[in-house]
Amino acid sequence: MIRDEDIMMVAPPTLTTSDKLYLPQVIAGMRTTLRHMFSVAKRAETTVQYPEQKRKLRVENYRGVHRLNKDPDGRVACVACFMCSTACPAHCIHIEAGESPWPDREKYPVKFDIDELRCIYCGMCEEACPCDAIELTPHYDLVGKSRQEMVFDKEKLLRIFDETKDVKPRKNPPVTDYGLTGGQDKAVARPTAERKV
Amino acid sequence: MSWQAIDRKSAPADEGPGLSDAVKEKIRAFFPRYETKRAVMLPALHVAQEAIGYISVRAMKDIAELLELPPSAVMDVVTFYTHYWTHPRGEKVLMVCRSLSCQLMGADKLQHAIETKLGIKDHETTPDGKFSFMTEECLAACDHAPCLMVNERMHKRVTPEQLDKLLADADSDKLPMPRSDLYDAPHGEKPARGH
Amino acid sequence: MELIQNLLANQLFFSVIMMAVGLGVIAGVSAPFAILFERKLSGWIQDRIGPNRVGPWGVLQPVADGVKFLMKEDITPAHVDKPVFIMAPFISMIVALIGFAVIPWAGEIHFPWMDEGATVRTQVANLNVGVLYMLSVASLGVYGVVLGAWASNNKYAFYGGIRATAQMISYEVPLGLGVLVVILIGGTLELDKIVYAQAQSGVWNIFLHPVAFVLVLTAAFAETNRTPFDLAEAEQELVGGYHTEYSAMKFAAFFLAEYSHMATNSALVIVLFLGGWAPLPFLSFWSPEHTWWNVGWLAALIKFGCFFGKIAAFLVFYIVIRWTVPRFRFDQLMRLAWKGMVPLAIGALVLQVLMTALGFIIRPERGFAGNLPTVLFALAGNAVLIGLAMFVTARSTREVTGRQDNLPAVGNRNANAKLSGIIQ
Amino acid sequence: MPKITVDGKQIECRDGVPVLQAVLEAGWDVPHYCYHPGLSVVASCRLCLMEMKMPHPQTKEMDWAPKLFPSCQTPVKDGMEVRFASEGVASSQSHVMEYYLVNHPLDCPVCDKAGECYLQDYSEKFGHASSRMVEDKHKNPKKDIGSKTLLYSDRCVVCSRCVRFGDEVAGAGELRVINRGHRAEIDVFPGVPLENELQGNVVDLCPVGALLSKDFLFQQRVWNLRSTPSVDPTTSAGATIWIDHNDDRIFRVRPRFNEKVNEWWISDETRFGWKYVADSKRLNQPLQRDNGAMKPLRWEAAPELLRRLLDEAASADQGVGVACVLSPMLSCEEAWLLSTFVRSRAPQATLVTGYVPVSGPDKTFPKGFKISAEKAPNRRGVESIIKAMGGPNATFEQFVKSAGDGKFKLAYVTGGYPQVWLTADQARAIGKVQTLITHDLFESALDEYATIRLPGASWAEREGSFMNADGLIQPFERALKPLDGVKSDGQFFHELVGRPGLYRGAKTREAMAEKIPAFGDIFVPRPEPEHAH
Repeated sequence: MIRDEDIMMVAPPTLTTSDKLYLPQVIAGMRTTLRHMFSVAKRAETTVQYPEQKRKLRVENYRGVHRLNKDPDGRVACVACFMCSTACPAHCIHIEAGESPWPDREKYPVKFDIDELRCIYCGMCEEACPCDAIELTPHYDLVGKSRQEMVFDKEKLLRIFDETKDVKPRKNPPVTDYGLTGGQDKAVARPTAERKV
Repeated sequence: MSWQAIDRKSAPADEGPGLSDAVKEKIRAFFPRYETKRAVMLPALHVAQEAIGYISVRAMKDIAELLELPPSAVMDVVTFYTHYWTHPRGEKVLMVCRSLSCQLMGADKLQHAIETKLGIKDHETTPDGKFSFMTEECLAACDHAPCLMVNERMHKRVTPEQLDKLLADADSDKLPMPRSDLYDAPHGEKPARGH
Repeated sequence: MELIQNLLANQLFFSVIMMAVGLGVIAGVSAPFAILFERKLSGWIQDRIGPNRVGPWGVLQPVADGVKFLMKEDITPAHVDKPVFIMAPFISMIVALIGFAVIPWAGEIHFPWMDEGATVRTQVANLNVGVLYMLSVASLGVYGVVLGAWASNNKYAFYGGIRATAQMISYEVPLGLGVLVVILIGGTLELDKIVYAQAQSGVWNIFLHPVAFVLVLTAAFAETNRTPFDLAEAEQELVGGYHTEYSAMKFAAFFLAEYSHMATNSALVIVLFLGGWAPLPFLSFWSPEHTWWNVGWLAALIKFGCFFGKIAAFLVFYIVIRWTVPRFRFDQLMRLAWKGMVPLAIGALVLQVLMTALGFIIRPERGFAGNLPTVLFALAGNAVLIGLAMFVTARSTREVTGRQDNLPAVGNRNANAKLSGIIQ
Repeated sequence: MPKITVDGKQIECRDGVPVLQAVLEAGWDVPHYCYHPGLSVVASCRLCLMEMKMPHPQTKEMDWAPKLFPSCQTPVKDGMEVRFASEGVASSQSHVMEYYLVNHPLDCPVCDKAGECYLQDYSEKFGHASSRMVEDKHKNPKKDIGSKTLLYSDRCVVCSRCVRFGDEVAGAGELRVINRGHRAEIDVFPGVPLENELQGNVVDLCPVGALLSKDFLFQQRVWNLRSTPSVDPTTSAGATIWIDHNDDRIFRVRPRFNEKVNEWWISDETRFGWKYVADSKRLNQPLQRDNGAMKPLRWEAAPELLRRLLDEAASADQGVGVACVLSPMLSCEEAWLLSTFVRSRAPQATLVTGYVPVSGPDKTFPKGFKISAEKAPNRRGVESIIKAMGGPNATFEQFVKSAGDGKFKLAYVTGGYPQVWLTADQARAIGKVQTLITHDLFESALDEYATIRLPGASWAEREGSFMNADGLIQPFERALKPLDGVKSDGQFFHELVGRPGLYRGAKTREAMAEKIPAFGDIFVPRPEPEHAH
């Protein structure tokens, strides 16, 4: 619901006679266009000859192929809560949950497939994940010969974590206590002090 | 399920002692006094606790059978009242009041002294089976705080220093009247009230 | 050798050669390379490099594109009107190409081996109603678009077709009026004569009627469906517009037709206003007494080169405009045609009628200096026209762009009150 | 009909209901955990508190009483004035919510209840945004309390709904609250697990994620599920249910409130009785006998073939030698379409009520919930259609006997049972029919005699209505797409009859009601109030 006070009316610009006549403005526009057309030096800077050259990325926020993070024990950090697949606007994440084989957790993904061809790399899954298990890596040159090949399964996504963890370490320290232990085992990993704030 | 939920489906390996026929008879004797059998629950539990020292799983089942209730209904009552013990207690149960007056007068120090001396915590029993310890909501003797009860006998204004003597005293739980007088007798005659 | 010479002296044969040159050069080479050129230029304009993977500097890109278009799956959707669907792109293509039939590439040429005074025309057909022919062929262009759109049986395509129709009909009016001005100057419908008149006097029609020139140029843009007039294929709202359902070579035909159309229309504007093959204005390049400019291969080549150079420059202009001016909204498009261009074109026509009536007539044999009073009078007239236009525009309260006050109210009452305050 | 004033608005309410129920029905959103219209009132959750006007002790003027009253325990009285929209109520609600969340774990991401959890919803609507609890949370253990249910006592808010349900509705009372105060938790007696025939209901009853179904555990997040109203296909009681499904798979079945039949509950038989829908052994290809071997038959060719076979069989004797077995698993509409088809080609065809499986006696629970012994949903519907159609009819036993005597030339036998329904002897007797058309879900003993074998669709893939044992006609909708290769029965019969367009239950019912007026009277339970749970 948009409230009255949130609506800002922007006045249409008042046009001068030359604006109304179009042509002077068209000519002014052409000046800009032509300036760019003849500025040879600039051009070389802005275009990167991919794949021979690769652009430097800001690793922290680049949204490339996904990875599934591992906790310090090397287990998949995902708890199969389906938040990512719910948040996903492209419906490209397919999860099947199951009972985990580990005593400190109850749910884990038996299957975790991402259709990288359907994905729009919006990063919503990363935002939605309550345990920072899914992250987008700076890895962007992604090719495959078939559609099937581009559906990344859990093993592949975990492998991507192994490959990329040096470039982009896990954003937050792993938190394994989501109240999942049910109080039977007091010795569970706690969120670090910084995170608690 | 490797993340393990407590298994409540199977009966525990040791269900503890059951009620003897004599005890059951004693419970049945209460039936005519109440409109429903369910109402016999509290006396029945007291009888059972008196007979076997605590209320075992087996005993709860027996009582449930007698009162024609699901056993869980008996467990409900047993766990609600702190004076029913679901595991064996020692010969003497030390109860320290944890209500405000006693706490202000040093019941916490008393509790700490008992716990360190006997090496047990709330609702636990010493290995030799002599003492159990529990905290109690109110012993109804605030004017004599801090209070300590040993079985059914009340000790008033107990200090941690007196504790050694108290523990050594074999008669510390001795009542000034017969124990049976404390409860309503089955057949309606008025019992003599203590204290 | 003699046979060839005889053949070259034969107008019919020469027409066939010109046809081959026209088709081959325009459709086969210049249109694909215009596409490459456009992509290159747009790259430069946007600080990119443009196609550079196929061949040196990407020059083989059109070849690769062509191969791709030929090899691609040619999908004819099930719900289309098949014969019309298949015909439409080629109608588009053919219509764009037949306009070249009357373009006088290099005027008349006399070869040394020919009889004295005999010439061949570097033109497929010299129609005495050449201008009319050009106009009618140009207006046929809409058929390809509309038929394709209709046959696609797709609402987006259909919208595209409807828009194209309305647009073409609207812009043909100022185009026709502008052309009429030129016809009145020379009193002829023959393109060849219009060019010769300009070449002889050195007074290109643009100097007489800059306003008419701009109008015809704008209308030519609209006729070719190029930005800012490409509403028929507006991606934002119409997916692909009239060619939404087209793929492979059929789509390529539409694509090539657009570029051929650009070339045809530039040729028309050049003939009408920019002196055709005449290399420079203000100078006389030809007179009936001195026909040296019509003699021999070299003259023919230079003239042809001039004409072609002008077309190339026009193409660049088209491309630069495309990356400069954003697309009109449909109501703006219509308003521009009916409320802006048509009155101005009528003004230009009235001006020319006045000039003719008052005797300010171009006499090519007098050269530029001799016609100076006419030119000055015409320019003064145009200045008056522009002044009038500015006067009227400045006084108009209606916003040409921006929000329309007759649109349904949005938001809340408060906001609308604020808005109406702004408009009044 | 008492009239009460709520938040300054007068509403009319049913007699004898608590204020809470009345305002819920009038559309108010009042938070509540322990109150459930089907259970006794304990007023223990303290969330539904309201302000009420009472006579002032001194001035005797009606004024807002200073304390709050539980609306679930206050019966409506004519002229009563209460309010929920007040600061006092709002602050009480938010503080009670804060109490509830003191020890509640924040494991919503792995909790199956998330999405339909009232702790979540109320916390969002009535609670605080953040917790002031800095101490460690008290954690009760997870308990495995029965073959079908798990108890996460750390998530429990001790509303005691499940306990009351066990006592009052199921009558078994396995669940109890043990301990007291902040240590209170739900438990079963060790060795006496939650094993009664209505146990699945405690999962629906639980307002939070404490009681969870093992069958549904971790299967889906609830917001991915779509619910389709349907009717119980396993018994003749006609319990109304929701089918929760996603991607053409059923994930669970929940009760749908029905004041006339099952109220808020369903039996476990109904709840878990849908499993056969996803059975991999289901038939999925029409077959036709060709020189002794079964060959695939195209669905498109089947109607023409059936018409021809029926015409051949009925050409000489008006179809005396034709029988059509209408299974009680068919919906009324389907049975009507099929019998109409058969009778249109063979006017003297015998209509047979299909086999009705019965197991044990009817079972009645303390508050009147019934589990019916008849394990087919539409026996009465089929019978009344056969009665309305008139002409020759027979019971299934009679049909088997006369088929064994060689009376029939052609028989159309519909099945659709989840279990084995024919003995080998019965099959042999029916097998004497020269042209046998079977329409069933699974392979059966009839297959070796069948001339044409058509795969049927399960009830979740069809639509129509069932008439329950009490004669109530209740419509159900299609939840799933039929299995690949299977055509919904109704659609096929629709094509057989030659009706145009697609089969729709409601449309067919209209046409049917013109012929058999009794079927115009369908029963749709009133919807539960929007904010009730």
